[in-house]
Amino acid sequence: MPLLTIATFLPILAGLALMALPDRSTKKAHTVSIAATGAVFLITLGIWARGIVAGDFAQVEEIAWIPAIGAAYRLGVDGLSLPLVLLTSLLFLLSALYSARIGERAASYVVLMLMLETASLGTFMALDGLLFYVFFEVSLVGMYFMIAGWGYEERQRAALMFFLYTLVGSLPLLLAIIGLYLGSGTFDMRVWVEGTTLGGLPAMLALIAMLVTFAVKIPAFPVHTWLPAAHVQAPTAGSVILAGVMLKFGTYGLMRFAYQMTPEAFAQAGQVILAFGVVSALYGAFAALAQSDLKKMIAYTSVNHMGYVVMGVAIAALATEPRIRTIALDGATLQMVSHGLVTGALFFLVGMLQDRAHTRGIGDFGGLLGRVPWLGWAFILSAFASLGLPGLAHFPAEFQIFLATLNGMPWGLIAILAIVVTAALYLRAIAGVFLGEMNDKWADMPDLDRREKLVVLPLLVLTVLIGVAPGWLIDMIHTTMTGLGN
Amino acid sequence: MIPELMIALSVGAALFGVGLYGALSQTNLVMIIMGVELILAAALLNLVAFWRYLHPDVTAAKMFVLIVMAVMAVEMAVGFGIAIARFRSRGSVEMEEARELRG
Amino acid sequence: MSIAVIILALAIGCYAVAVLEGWAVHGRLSLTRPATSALALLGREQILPRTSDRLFFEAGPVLLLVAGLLSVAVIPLAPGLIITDLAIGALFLNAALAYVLVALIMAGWGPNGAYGMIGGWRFLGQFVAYAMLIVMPITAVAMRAESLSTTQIVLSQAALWNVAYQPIGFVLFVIAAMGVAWLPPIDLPTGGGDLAGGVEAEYTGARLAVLRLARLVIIVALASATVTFYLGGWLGPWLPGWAWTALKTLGVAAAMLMLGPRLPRLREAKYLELSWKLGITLALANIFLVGVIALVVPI
Amino acid sequence: MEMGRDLALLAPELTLAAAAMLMIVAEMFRAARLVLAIGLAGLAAATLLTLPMLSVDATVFGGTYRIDLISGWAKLILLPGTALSLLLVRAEITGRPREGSVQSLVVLVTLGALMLSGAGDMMVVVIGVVLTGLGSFALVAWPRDDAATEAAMKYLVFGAVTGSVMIYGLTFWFGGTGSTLFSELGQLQGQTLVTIAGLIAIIVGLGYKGSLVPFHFWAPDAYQGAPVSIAAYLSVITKAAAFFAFAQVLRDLPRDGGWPLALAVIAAATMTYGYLAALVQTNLVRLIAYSSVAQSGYFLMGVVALGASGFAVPGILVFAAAYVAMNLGAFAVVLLAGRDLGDLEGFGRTRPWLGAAMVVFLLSLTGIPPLFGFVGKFYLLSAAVEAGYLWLAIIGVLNSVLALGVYLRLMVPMYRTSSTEHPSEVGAVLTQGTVVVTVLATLLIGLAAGILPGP
Amino acid sequence: MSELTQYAILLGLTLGTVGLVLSLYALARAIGRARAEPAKDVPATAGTLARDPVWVRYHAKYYGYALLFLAFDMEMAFMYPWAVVYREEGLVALLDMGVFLAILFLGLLYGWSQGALRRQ
Repeated sequence: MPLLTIATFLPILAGLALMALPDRSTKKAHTVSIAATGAVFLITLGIWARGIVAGDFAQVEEIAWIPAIGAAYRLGVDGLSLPLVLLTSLLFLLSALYSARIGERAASYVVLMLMLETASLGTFMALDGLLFYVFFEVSLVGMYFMIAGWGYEERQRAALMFFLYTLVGSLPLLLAIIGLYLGSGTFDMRVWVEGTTLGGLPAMLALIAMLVTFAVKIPAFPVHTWLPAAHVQAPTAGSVILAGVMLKFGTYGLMRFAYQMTPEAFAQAGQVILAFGVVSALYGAFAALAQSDLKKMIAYTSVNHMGYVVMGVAIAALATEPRIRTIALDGATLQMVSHGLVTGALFFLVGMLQDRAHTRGIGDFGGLLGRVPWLGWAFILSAFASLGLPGLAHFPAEFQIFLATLNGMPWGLIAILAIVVTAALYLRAIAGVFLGEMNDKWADMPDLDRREKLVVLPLLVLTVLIGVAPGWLIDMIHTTMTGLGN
Repeated sequence: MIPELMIALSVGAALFGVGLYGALSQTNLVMIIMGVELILAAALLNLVAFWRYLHPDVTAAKMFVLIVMAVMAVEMAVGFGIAIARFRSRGSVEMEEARELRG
Repeated sequence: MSIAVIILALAIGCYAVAVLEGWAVHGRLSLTRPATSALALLGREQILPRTSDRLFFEAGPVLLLVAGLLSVAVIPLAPGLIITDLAIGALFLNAALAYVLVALIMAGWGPNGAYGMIGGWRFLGQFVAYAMLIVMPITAVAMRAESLSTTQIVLSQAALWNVAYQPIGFVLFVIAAMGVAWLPPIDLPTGGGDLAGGVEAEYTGARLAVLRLARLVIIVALASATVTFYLGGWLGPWLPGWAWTALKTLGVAAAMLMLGPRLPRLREAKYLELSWKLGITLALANIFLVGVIALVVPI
Repeated sequence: MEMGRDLALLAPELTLAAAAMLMIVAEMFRAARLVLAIGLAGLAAATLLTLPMLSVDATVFGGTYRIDLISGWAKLILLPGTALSLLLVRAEITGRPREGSVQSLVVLVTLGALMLSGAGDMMVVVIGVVLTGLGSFALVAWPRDDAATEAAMKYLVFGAVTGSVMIYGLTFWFGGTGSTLFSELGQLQGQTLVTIAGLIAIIVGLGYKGSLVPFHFWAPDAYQGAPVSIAAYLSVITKAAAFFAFAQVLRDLPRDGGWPLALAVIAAATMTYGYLAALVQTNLVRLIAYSSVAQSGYFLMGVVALGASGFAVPGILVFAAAYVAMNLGAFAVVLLAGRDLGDLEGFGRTRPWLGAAMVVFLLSLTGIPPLFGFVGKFYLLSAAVEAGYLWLAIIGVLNSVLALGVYLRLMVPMYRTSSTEHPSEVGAVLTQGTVVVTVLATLLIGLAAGILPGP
Repeated sequence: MSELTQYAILLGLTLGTVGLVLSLYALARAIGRARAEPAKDVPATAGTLARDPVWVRYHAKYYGYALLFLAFDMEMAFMYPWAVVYREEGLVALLDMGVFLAILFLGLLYGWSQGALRRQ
């Protein structure tokens, strides 16, 4: 059974079916949404169960699309994409659950969400350059309408900024794809990832184009400025998807495209990329420290965490020892998954807080822990995970990255400073919101209800699980990264 | 180069220049069309000269001449048709007065 | 040599036509009248109207005369007796006649007089009416002759004159020819009754003489063209070729001149309507018929 | 027999010509519905007749007219495009005087467009330019009011001047090669001045048709003054035909004349200027007019790459198909919404389906995958890159951002809440039908791009 | 006689005509000149001089015909070459031109039906 195809297109088909329904009530829309995302989640579990193979893509599905130019519909997974696929389907399921309270134009909202899920899964599973680009851009459009339609106060501006930034960012990728295509005569990414398609100047030009695209998407300093605006204005589920899934497009692209397709050029530019990674990590941390808006603060920590991923990939390109390269890549990939889980949880929690209080300012709260213990403890656990506490999801990932950095490019270790800063800012946030004196305004704030617990708990469980016993995930990642590192 | 050809081409170029200047500098639709006709006359002269002095056995040239003549006539017919429509609507065919459409 | 002969013949022809016209108009056959009135015109005072367009005023009559002469230049009087036997004679005739319009408009515009102006513009309308009926019948004639040379056209009628071969074309051509020469009943530009002479109104003295001479030349040219295209040119028994041409031409001219005054004058609008709605339909039918006949009967 | 073969190859054109004649006959009896029916039937028949001929590569009438990939696909693109335009015309001007004449003229102009796209000879190009031009002038002037006659007048003056300049320049190519056939243009090798003279002529003449900067001034005026449906028609059919003609003419020309560079500069200027000008428009029709000027710049990227990239010709064809679908669709929506930018206020909320369709058209015009417009732009960008014009491709890509700015000016107000009424108008069914067809084409052909010609 | 000579003759004829006219004028002048009188040169408009030039707009009521004529006259240019080779080409020529003329005639009928052949 073509599980990959089914997983990819089930959401959009469900969306179309919903549009075709004569009765598009809110309730029905959310039922469709939850059913579809749930089914997709189960299917991705099935894909996981089928397993992957070392050194190649598994479960490849291929159909002719534009034979004249060698473009085809090709899907497949490996140790890099499968964890991200699982993360995506999980986060979309949880978002669907969380969004079930949205009443405003629910049908359109659901359709957009489902379209986004298709685009996201397609982006991770595409093995055809053109197809990848198609999914990549569709996700952009979907997110634009999501922010513009259901966001907060300044949503129009934020949406436009997001769209312009990422479109400008993504167009160079198109040129790079054209270059790769003209160099190889096919759009098959399996050919491209062998890394021999382009060489010399064309490879460097293609790399620069790809780096521009993915740096915007990741986002890395200094092209991150769209991110805080988009996150703050996006609806909660949109933030979760944006941070949890769509930022991974950038890091996934960095590894899949930049690192794999133009390896030599990447190695040449490795120091620069590493520097960008380090700066991003530090900058994100310091910028987050300066925020008083919870959502913005979390958005900036994303810059910080993604900076680690960039560092990991850069170290892998610079290191000479295969062992170290593998460690770096393992760490970078794991970091993506961890970030998706942890930041997803944080955004959900902030969203829930905002639903109750209609404000996001740290200073507006205080002493909430006693009033809403579920929400508080969940937030504290996620925050600790986010700052890299051992035993929680980010620790194994960041540990591997720093280990590789120490062995490869020791100067990069200054990024560890960022962990300290992150710790400080989270402690400050926790203290400001949940500890200290209670603000009477929130005296009757309700704690998490059953649906909200259902949304948050899986993420917390996974966070702990990965922190304590990451083996099951690292093994999967490692299967592929061993090949990449050599 | 054949001197006669050069003379013919020079006259053609002069006609073209006059026609183009007329078409670009006049503001009356009818005068502009006259400029256009001069340009086409230059084209005719060129064609005939090339045919006569360089390619005397190419019959396509004669056909081309006929077609250019037809173009002249038909263009003029449609041009005046539009001029009449304009005149009926506005009472003038001055390009300078055509300033309604702008964005 | 042939030039001189033909110019002479033309001069005689013009005089004869003048006599005929006098007869047709005044009902009296006088052989000296044209000569005397020409002399009188030359002797009369010449008035130059107040005009800023002297060039048009002066050029009108001359151009008219040139147009007439150039059209005569391609008409054969007898085998070999022709000024220029152009390969595209029939087309050239057509082109030369087009200048009649230009000349009359110039003559009407030049003097800055209302009657002349209206006469000129009216002739433009008349031109629009007759022009196609000159061109289309000639095409049919050329189809039979497989040539545009007037000599060839005459030779092609050896077996049967075109007047019998394509009678529709003949009738159309004659009517159109009367339009070209603004003969009654289609004499709009000078329209006796209502325009005080029309384009002729401001011309006096020698200029009027030239204008009238030019018109005579045009009448002769059209009559001889009719003869060439439809009445077998110089072909005919017993008499020498030139005599046949001359006789036939005079005959046609006489017929045209006599016919006109007996018909009610045609308004330009009516003429236009008739020639486009009826005339062109017939002319196209004529071309088609000639086409079919030429394929079926190889004469 | 030679003649029989030629006529058989010309079957689509002849069918269309016959249909046009019949339409005129029907118009004489003022039977507007019959005119439309004949037109649609003729277009359908001609399209069907084209299908078996797509793989033919031949010339007829002594090489003057080409039956090849370009002209074959041109028919497949232009004929259905014309059919949709006829529906729009019908929807907009039902019952007004001389409706049938407009319909017949539309078909005749398309005939001219087909001649342009199959031209193998200077004379055919001249006839094509004149046939499309004159018909278009009359179409623009049809309403006979001040705006329309002004538009027609400007359109005519530009057309007449550029057309005659083109003819004058082409005579030099005849002088240089001794033939009016484009297939002989290879003989121009070395005759730089002659080559340049003809090239300028072609760029002026066809550039006007394709509304390239700096020959674009007529386009916004003409589109604004004409009925919306006519503007829609002109903006797609004659423009696409101009670029097909470019392809036919320039593909035999030696590439060493420096013309690719000149055209590349024009292309860059055209797309940038078009979008910049569109950014400040308030009249919807003018805005789309300027945006379609910009789209011409993309077309030209394919022309620049002619002879240097296998993507050039397919690129022009595919983009033309996409452009016809999306621009016609956008104009159809304008026909329903209104001519002013303010008329779009809240349109997407009161008419959700049409709003969604408009969004699809605009995103496709921007070049967002997987829509049809993206496929076309992808081909064209590939062509430019392969031909060594990376800088042009980069400018093209950067202009997509400007494009987005332009099209967001339409999209954003559509989803604002407003009190603007959007009454359904007369003939709305036909217009909506057109929207449905074009939106399906824009969505689906992008996905099923395998049926399109490749390099 | 070469073509060039033929046209030279025609040019000569033209010049000769002009010469003839000029000599006629000279003759008239020789016969006698009239004394100039004031206001004799007024154009024949009921004896008064129009205040403005009479070159005003003249309503060409036949312009519908004129536009049709422009097209028709030009199409005839295509017919002359055809007419000359008509008998050589035979039936094909008849068909060719039959279609051509049919379309031309259709144009006339169309113009007619749309009121172009009406006094405007």
